Amino acid sequence: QSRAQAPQLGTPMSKADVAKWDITVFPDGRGLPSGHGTAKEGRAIYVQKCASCHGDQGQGATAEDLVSGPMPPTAGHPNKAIGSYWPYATTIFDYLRRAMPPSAPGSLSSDELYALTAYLLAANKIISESDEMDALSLPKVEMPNRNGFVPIDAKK
Amino acid sequence: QSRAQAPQLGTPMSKADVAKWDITVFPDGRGLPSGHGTAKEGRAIYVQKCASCHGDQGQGATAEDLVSGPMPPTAGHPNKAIGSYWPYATTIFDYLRRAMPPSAPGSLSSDELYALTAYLLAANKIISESDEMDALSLPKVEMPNRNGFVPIDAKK
Amino acid sequence: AATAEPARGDAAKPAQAEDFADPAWLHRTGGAFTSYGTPSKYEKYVVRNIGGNREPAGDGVSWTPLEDLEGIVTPSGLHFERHHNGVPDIDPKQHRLVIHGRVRRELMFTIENLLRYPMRSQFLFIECGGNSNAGWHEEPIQRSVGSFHGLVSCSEWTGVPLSILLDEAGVDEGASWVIAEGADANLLNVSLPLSKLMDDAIVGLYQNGERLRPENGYPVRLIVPGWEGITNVKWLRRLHVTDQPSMTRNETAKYTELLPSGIARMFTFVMDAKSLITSPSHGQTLEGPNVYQIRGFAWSGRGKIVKVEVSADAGKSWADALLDEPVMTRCFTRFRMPWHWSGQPAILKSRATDETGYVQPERDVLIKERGRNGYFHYNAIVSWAVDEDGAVTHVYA
Amino acid sequence: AATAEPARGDAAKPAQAEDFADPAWLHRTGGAFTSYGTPSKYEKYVVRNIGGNREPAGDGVSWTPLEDLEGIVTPSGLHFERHHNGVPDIDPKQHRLVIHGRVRRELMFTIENLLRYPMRSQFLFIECGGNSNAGWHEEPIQRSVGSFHGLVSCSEWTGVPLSILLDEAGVDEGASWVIAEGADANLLNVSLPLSKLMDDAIVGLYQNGERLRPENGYPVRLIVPGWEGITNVKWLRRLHVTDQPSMTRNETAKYTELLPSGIARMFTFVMDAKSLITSPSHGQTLEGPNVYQIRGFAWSGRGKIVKVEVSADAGKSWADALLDEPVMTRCFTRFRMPWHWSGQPAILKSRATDETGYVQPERDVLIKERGRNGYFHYNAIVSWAVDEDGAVTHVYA
Ligand code: HEC
Ligand code: HEC
Ligand SMILES: [Ca+2]
Ligand SMILES: [Ca+2]
Ligand SMILES: [Ca+2]
Ligand SMILES: [Ca+2]
Ligand SMILES: [Ca+2]
Ligand SMILES: [Ca+2]
Ligand SMILES: [Co+2]
Ligand SMILES: [Co+2]
Repeated sequence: QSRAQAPQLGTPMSKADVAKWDITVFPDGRGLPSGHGTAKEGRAIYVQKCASCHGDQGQGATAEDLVSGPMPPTAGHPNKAIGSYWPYATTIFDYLRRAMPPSAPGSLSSDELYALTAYLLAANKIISESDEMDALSLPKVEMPNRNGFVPIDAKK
Repeated sequence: QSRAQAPQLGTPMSKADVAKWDITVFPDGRGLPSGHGTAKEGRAIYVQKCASCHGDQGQGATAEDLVSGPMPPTAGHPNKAIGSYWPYATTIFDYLRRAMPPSAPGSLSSDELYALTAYLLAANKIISESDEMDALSLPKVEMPNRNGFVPIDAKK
Repeated sequence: AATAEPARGDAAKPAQAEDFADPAWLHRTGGAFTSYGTPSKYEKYVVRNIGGNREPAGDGVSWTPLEDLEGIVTPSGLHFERHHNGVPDIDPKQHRLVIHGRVRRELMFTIENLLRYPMRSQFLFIECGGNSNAGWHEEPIQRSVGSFHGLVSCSEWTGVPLSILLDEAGVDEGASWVIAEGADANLLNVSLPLSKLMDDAIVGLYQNGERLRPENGYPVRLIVPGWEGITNVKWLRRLHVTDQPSMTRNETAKYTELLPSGIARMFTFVMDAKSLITSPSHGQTLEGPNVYQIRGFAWSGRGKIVKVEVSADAGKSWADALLDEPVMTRCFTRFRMPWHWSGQPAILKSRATDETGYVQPERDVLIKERGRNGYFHYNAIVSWAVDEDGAVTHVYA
Repeated sequence: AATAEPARGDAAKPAQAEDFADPAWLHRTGGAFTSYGTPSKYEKYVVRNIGGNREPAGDGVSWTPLEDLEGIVTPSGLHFERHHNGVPDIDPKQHRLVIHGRVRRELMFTIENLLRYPMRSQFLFIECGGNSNAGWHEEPIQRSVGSFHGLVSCSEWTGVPLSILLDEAGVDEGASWVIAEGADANLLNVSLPLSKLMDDAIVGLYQNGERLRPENGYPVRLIVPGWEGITNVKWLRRLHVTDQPSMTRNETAKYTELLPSGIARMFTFVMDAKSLITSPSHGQTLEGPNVYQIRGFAWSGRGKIVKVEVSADAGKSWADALLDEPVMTRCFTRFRMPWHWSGQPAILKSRATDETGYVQPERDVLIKERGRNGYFHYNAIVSWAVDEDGAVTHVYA
């Protein structure tokens, strides 16, 4: 079945059209929006919108823990949370923008998202309380488990 | 998959057990129960229990016709009813016992079934009004279209 | 990505404002988990079409909406129905299957016991012997393909090979027929040659993975691969092993085909090869000249489909369609064919050939052979006319 | 009928009075025709088992009741569910599929348009990457096979080969990955190698003959044959053609398998060969010494199943099971094996081999290789112990 057998019904999109759809964020920061936030700002939002499910310290409650305990991935019962397991900081921003909080996904502004991301990174002791996260700084954050993965069925 | 691989869970039945299940009627009359009836007796039952759907003369109403018109099977619009199409008289008895009337199948006694069968045969001018139908006489009825069939995917 | 540039379809329009709506479902928790799922509410018009002579209720048919379906499996909820007196509400604990007559041991089986027997699964179509009978009409009926030909469906059936149960009963030398009886309010009965039943019949317990649906014979149905629907006795309760047919109403007065000679074909069991184009089909409209995929399916009661040809010029020329895998015996086979519609009137046909070499006949050939009073076993080539506006109708051509 | 006489099963009891009841359903018109059928009320316990971490509602799973099913098709109403934030109630008229990024033409498709494209149908399993994860537990979980391994189901999927749409968009030379996104309240996203998507992915529109069910991606789902469930993105809305993965949460934090070395396997897409005995299985009871048919199914994300072996002595000896036709690539394959149970304790296992030569591993081998913190991709041989009373439980053996 080749393209010549297809009816070619796709509607062409302009760059402006595409921009309304394209929310991909890459590890190198491509796709991150403007805006900024710090852990301090993030804490206030976290307490209000997140703590009820993830615990007041991110230790987990009905939903899972967001702050890694002392155990590295080699421990007997390793803690696969942000600090110990996640390879890229941009993933936090991307995931929160799509999915959190579950009752109102997509409701957080870019500033709020940067702030919450900063809060989770700081809670995991990866950045400091005052580090400001934005489209430039976030991709530069070196995650502890950055090199903890080996690809199996596809090469990067 | 042979029988040796089967768990053999069938419950053996005695002849008396089987008799409670076996209601097959063959064209030669095997399987017909005792009892008897005439067209005259049948007409009364017919009017009461059948005419509403099949017409007061068996000409058909909401349900199909039970009395063949003048047309033989070779006619332009042949009438495939009892007189012109059905090869065996025993089939009438068997079918009525199973299926008619639709609101109470199985409710007719053997006498009623013989009487209704006689009525339908007489209405189709195959037997006379006074011929009594029973396990011996019914299979002897020669149906007009007895030899009107050719077997295709199986031999008799 | 350096291939030649085909012209883009006319229907490719610039993006509209509504294409960028931010749908509500992205922003709130969706629907709950369900114990047993159902189709989308937006598909509620995809239903069996209940029809036929339903006086009284309980005697009639419902058609599978073939035009709305794809692939070869018919969802069980849309499998066609033919009942003679409604769907019995059978308690499986009370149901029994009895095998008696010319056997060494007359046996009774509970459903619980049958479920412990060796089973096998097979994808098979079931087609009513009366399917497509509007094809005999003088004028081409103007109905959707499902409401015209939808008394055929295809499922994966699983159950006990009947030969295992017959072997347990120990069939006598002289036996040659088996009378099968259902537990409906009709005690529907048909006579079947023992050889076929020993060969490949299944005592069906599962349909498309789960236990049979009530309207398809729950708790147990006789499956007779490739043979007309009436022989696939639903609600199976009794198998009488014997030496002759009992000449039941449904093998004499019905399901026989009167020929022009005045003689009627009897014991017409095998459903001959047939095919249908489901898209484009009656009632649909082509939206302008473009490439279309002609889609449909074929089946044969005699074995595998080996070829489906498609014509867009009323049968003057034919080309082989692509057959989707798997191609299985006595099962639907999907065919597909790219077709460039120029915008001119066209007549589409499909023609199936099975592994016995049997070729689906043109309508005039079938009518010449059978006359027009056979009623059952209509399997002629179907023709759809496409007019210059793209409207599709049923024609004789 | 002159074969040797095998001993009759112990369970064959003389007929009882209740065997001759004259059931009411023979004597009154049965139930009505229905537009869309449902299972018998006597089968109402055959349901998806809703479970997993459902705090909040919308994030969890429901398991297919594998022990209640037969054949290879999973009824769509019982196909397993894994949702991250519920089932979106999508109006197909409002839904769009966008292909953009490293392509010559960035394109948007309506569902109506997609339905006009060439399609193909294929029977394929979909298995959640987290299926069977209780297998990693120290102690064997005591649950039905469905509530343990039921995050796998098998359907006939029909849709547009994705390569056709990618060709229309015109993929750039430098492109190597595609990020797929769903229209749920999670905008779920995963990165997939372009080569696989060009090879055999389907933009799925139909499941088991009818349009997709809402919980399985209505109106459109990405079908990635043989790859873990999460890659078969439901409610597909966007395909971003690019040169690298975007390292989404579901390909980093989840659906990766941490090894004892501290390194985690990433981009583990292919579901390795696996098999399950569904009967006898945990929670069932054999009713006395007799012949039983050991039944189950096998599948592999790498191709066809070529062999399923069964052991009744905890793996000391193995015999080849019979495979039901058809045996299809990346699809369930039913296996069957007659087994005479003597009444002594026994341990049953099944072991699948696929066409690449890959053999399903024993649990200790898998754990040696992967450790016990991988969580995903558990495919070890499953062992059921039958005790002298016929009771079946899950064991590690
Ligand atoms: C109503 C409960 C609830 C609330 C409120 C909530 N979450 Fe979550 N969160 C969840 C659940 C459940 C998951 C797992 C979802 C899944 O697996 O699909 C999750 C997952 C996450 C994850 C991914 C964890 C991992 O290891 O993969 C992050 C990060 C997260 N939430 C952050 C937040 C933030 C930040 C907020 C507030 C803006 C928030 N959550 C509010 C329930 C909640
Ligand atoms: C409520 C309507 C109704 C009543 C009352 C009724 N019938 Fe019928 N009858 C039907 C229908 C409908 C059929 C066709 C059933 C089918 O095809 O499965 C039928 C079929 C028949 C047939 C077979 C006709 C053929 O050509 O195949 C006979 C004979 C018959 N009925 C006789 C009777 C007799 C005798 C009675 C009374 C005892 C009776 N019917 C009462 C509706 C009725
Ligand atoms: Ca965690
Ligand atoms: Ca008639
Ligand atoms: Ca319809
Ligand atoms: Ca016939
Ligand atoms: Ca169950
Ligand atoms: Ca993975
Ligand atoms: Co939005
Ligand atoms: Co009775």
